[in-house]
Amino acid sequence: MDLSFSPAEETFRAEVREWLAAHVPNPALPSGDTREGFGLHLEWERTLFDARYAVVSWPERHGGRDASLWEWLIFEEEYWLAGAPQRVTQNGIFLLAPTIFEFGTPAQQDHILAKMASGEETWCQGWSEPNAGSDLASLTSRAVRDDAAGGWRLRGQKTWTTRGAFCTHLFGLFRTDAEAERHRGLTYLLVALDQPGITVRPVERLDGDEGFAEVFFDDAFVPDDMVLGDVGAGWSVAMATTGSERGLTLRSPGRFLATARKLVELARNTPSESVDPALRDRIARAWIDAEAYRWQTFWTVTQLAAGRRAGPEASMVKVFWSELDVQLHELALQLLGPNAELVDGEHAQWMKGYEFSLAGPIYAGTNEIQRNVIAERVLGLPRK
Amino acid sequence: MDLSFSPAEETFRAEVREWLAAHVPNPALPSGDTREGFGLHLEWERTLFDARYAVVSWPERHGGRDASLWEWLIFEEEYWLAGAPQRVTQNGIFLLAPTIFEFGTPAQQDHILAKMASGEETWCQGWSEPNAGSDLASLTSRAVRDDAAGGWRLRGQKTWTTRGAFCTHLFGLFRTDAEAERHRGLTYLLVALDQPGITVRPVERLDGDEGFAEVFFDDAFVPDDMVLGDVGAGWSVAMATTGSERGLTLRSPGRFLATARKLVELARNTPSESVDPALRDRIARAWIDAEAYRWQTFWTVTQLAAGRRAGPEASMVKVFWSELDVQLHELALQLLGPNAELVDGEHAQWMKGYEFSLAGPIYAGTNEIQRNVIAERVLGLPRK
Amino acid sequence: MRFAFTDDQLAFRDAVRDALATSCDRAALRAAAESATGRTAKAWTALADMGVLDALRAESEGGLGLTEVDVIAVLEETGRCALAEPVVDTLFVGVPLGVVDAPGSVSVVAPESPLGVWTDTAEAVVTLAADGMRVYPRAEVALHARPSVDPARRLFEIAMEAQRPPDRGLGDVVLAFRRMVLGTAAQLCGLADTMVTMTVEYAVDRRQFGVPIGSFQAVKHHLANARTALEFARPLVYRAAASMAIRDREAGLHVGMAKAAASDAASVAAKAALQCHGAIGYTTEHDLHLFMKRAWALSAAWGDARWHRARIADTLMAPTESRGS
Amino acid sequence: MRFAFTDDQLAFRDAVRDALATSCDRAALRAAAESATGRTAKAWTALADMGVLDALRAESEGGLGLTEVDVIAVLEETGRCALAEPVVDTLFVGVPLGVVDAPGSVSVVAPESPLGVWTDTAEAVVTLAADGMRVYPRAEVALHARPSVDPARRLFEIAMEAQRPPDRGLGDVVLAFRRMVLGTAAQLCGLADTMVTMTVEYAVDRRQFGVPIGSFQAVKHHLANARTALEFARPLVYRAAASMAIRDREAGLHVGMAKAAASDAASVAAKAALQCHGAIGYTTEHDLHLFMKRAWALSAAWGDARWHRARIADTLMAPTESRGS
Repeated sequence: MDLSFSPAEETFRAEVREWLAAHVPNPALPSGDTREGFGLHLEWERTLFDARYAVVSWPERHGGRDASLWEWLIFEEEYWLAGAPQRVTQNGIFLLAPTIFEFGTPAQQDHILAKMASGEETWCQGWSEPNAGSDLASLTSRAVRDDAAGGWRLRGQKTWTTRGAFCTHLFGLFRTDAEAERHRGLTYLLVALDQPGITVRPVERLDGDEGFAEVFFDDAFVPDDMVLGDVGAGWSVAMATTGSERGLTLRSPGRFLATARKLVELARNTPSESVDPALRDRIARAWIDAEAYRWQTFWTVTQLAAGRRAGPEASMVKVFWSELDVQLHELALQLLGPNAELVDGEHAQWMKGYEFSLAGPIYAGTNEIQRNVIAERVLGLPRK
Repeated sequence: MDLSFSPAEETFRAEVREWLAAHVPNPALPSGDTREGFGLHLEWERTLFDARYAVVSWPERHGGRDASLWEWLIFEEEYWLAGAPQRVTQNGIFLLAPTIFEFGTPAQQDHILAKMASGEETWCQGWSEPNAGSDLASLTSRAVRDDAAGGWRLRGQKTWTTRGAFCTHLFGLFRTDAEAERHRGLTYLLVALDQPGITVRPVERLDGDEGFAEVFFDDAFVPDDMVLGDVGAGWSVAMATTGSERGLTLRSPGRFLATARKLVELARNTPSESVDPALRDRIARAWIDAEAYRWQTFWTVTQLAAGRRAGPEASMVKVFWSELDVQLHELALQLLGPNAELVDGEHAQWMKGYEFSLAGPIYAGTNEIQRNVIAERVLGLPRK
Repeated sequence: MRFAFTDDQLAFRDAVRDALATSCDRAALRAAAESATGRTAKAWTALADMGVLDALRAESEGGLGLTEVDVIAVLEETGRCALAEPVVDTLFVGVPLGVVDAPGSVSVVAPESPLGVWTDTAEAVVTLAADGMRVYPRAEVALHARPSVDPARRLFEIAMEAQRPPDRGLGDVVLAFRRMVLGTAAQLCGLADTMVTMTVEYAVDRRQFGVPIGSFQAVKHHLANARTALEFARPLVYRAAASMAIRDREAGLHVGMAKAAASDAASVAAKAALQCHGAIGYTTEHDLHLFMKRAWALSAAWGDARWHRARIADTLMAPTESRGS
Repeated sequence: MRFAFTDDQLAFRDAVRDALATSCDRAALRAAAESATGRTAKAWTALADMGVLDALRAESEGGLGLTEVDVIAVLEETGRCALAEPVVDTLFVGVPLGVVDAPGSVSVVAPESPLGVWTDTAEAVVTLAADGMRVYPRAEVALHARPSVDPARRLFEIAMEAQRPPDRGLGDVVLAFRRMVLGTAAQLCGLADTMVTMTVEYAVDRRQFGVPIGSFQAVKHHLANARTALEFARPLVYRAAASMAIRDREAGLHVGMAKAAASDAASVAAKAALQCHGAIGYTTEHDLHLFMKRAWALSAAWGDARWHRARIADTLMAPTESRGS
């Protein structure tokens, strides 16, 4: 057991820290889930890309630095500790890209990845439909063959597409075999949103940002070279993505370590007479949990580095970080007491963060579904 | 709204308090769930009965004093506050008697109730079977018709019969129609345990007391006049009992008010430096919950006094008191810290009480089942 | 002992419920959030016309001469529909203390917080401090608007000219504080009830995996827990109201217990409601957020659950005779 | 960074697991509870023969010269089978500090508590106090037996003749205390693992309403929560062991985090296990209680979760630089 990072890794950490200190926007950017803020965040993404910090773990030819998982974790720790902006490109980078690396043709990789990393093209996720949420396999959006045009015509609707109102592309599952049911007959398609036959309607989140969108398809076109993986194999192709969505890539420990530190700072700067002693216990517990997530991740990454594949344990990770995130923000609001409801001023980040955190137990498979997965696939309890 | 008790009720409270102060055994009796302790508790029950405090809410002719539900609640508050002994007769008095009052013949009422109240006959509950726990309707113990003898012959096994090793009688459900399934073909029988064809095997509880028993039936006999309600109507007859088991009669607020007060006393007598501040919050919360149970009961009793019938809300009551009881004892153990594990000395009551409390969320319908009932019958969510 | 409302009290509650059903429906709430005042004027007028705001004013002074317990169910109704009005401030403090006449409103400012609610449209500001109560005509205080997560709640930081002696004694401060806590607790019960009810409706209608999501045990248990928390919070609120009405010597303790339990019940209900609704509940297009955000604000206002429990713990563990029942 | 056990460490763990599987099975545990000493002599001999007790003794002195991290998985195994032996006291304190030679045992007494465990069969008693460590030959202390809820744990109040100067300094007190906390945390992880595993087996076999009870979502979620708590407690325990091995300056903080998380995980597992077993788990005829009662005792021993969190909170909120990671 060696819990120290190598000199090279420590050097990398120092470089990242120094670069972030020099470049992180101050004052912080407005929310990236508004049209204006999204634009400013794309500029930041471009800055990251030019410094080759946008996708450190990717191959150099796609804009990365072939960084190890360890270096990626170090980057994430430093990134969030520095208070750097949210990543508006994350759903492409963390959810789509792993699938493209695994299933994409060389041509697809060349055309898509670098533009994704630079923010030139931005990707939103097209999984859920009005009647297919937790029950994703019941989706009904169809892709009809158009041999003449050499591709597929889309009909139907996707919903809860994060930042769908601002993105240039959508990745998602569509039913290419109308006869097939549930998990069969689905295909993973990559869809340009800037074309006729597509209508995007922004949907306002709890916090008032237009962070969601509904996307309507009316004969929108997807050429054959934008099919990811085999036609009809969409479900198994997509599972790779949902796996990484649940696992550490989407929400690395660095985020929560940074939030936990901010929470402790808030408590230390709150007049001690108004820090209820009962809160100290809860804050210590949340801080311990953030550390636990960090070390559980180090344990997992050591396994992955040794060649093992991530398993259903990812469901435990998703339940843990999503409920920890809610807890961290709830405690901050309790420290703020009657002022917690204010959405301006220095502490407004906490209510905004709380509203954001409340989505965690819902998306990427509700925590109720995740607990079923833990019980059935980790513990071996019977499905029925 | 009038939250004061009447002068007559206050007088009754004063009488009860005075009588208990003069008669409650000191030092406390050993556990009534051991053979020796059971005998000592029967003496106490006799003392209660002679003073007509054994069953205050019953008619005078059966040994009660026709006390109102209010007076019964007052009696319970004073009883537990005085640290009086557990009621080893409670399963008869609180679970069987209500059913006998509702379904019993005058003859059955005359023969059974007074002896039950005096402790001359002690009753244990015969619901569960090895393969019929939460799923009570799947019970298989059979009663076969014996016309010659004018009654029924029992075959099968009951389990988890509280104090079954010490009681003289058992009440329970038996399958009188072998063809019928689930809730049908069951009959509510009253069984004398001191007869051939019955074997009782004590089972040791967590705390080491022989508080449970398995009862084996091998052609034991039940005469027709010991059938409660109609043959084949056992399920609906029994539901009246399980209703009261879940509701307030089995665990009145007085118990938890007394435990909450003891918990607060323990905290006040613990050197403040070893009362973790975080514990004060939890203790206050548990104390508030005990008060909440008291006032929720007063609300319900006012409704009952106005002639309304208890409904599925009883399931909320059972979940609430059973989890409050665990909480109260857990907090006491946390106050005791490393000494909590001691089962002798002045604080041993807390570990004993904790072990006892852990049965609460399990018996009388597990709290998982109760929550289903709340969701389906109180809130109207679909069963399937 | 009779722990139930009288027919009159129930009739009063039902009348107000009916009036608010039309004057403070969800469209009115959304309009209030968009409006300049954040208030639901029609509902306020309705309450004034029904005499609700004068309920605690002495009959000799043209009021109804009622007590806290007579209106506690009415205040629960104002929570059920998330009424966006300073009804607790005005009904419980402003009018009975003769600070304003209905339909005028007041804004009562807690000792712990510099914030008042709907202060800009109030006739007077009432501040509660350790040395007494002060009453300022609206025109004499400077207001600095602060946005709340609840778009209907209009918050203001209040600045007034140099300290002047209090207008009323500590007795009125204690009375006003306890009434604000009690009224807020009642509104939290109403909010919790609405959130549970609308979530049950959704869970019955919404189907996934071929069945209503309300048939899943996890959804059932979320909602059963919320309903149970409410079941045991409500009696504490009604009891505290009765204690206030008879000036029970432990009314302060009872009010604190009520607020602690009601704040927790509303928080449990909000969490269960959002989790069971899923993404749809996470949008402002769905009505849940109107009630959830109010619940967030009110469970923190006038002392959150932990704040009240800390004081209750002090009382319980004080080296005097324990308050066992 | 390599956060995993070496092949040697895993081989050592597996060897001990195999040895305990036979020498400390459930029959042996029940026998220990009935016996005069409360100990599982065969298992103790096996551990001594394998050199486990000498693991931390310097090689120069005939030990294995290992560190905390080399044996942490071994100690987890002693929890998994609820080994009824003073293995943490002896392996972590008695032998490495040269107080006893295996198979002799010691009983280490915490500052907070007057109680030692299996003290009557120990060769020596080690007390930890604010002014230093004292070592008493068993014969020089008077023992007063106190029964534990865990029938195998033999507790004793210890009285010794008038205070005498400490035998060792505070450095050894701190080292011994942290090792006792760490070893106890490891055992709690093993206990939690066993309780989850045996409950899963029961939930697969036990049928009600025509299906295995493990197919009910409520049962699934109880067990998923317990398994998840363990998943995130274990790395903190291993990490704390590694910090102790390299004498990390924050090892004390890491050990406290480990014990807090492990105590909670074991408590969650015990609750879930009993609730999912139902009445059968409530009897001493079923094996669950052997592990559950040990979990109760050990989560309270050497500082319960809240005790450690209070000290961690002091560290975090001290007006020095925060320990953010």
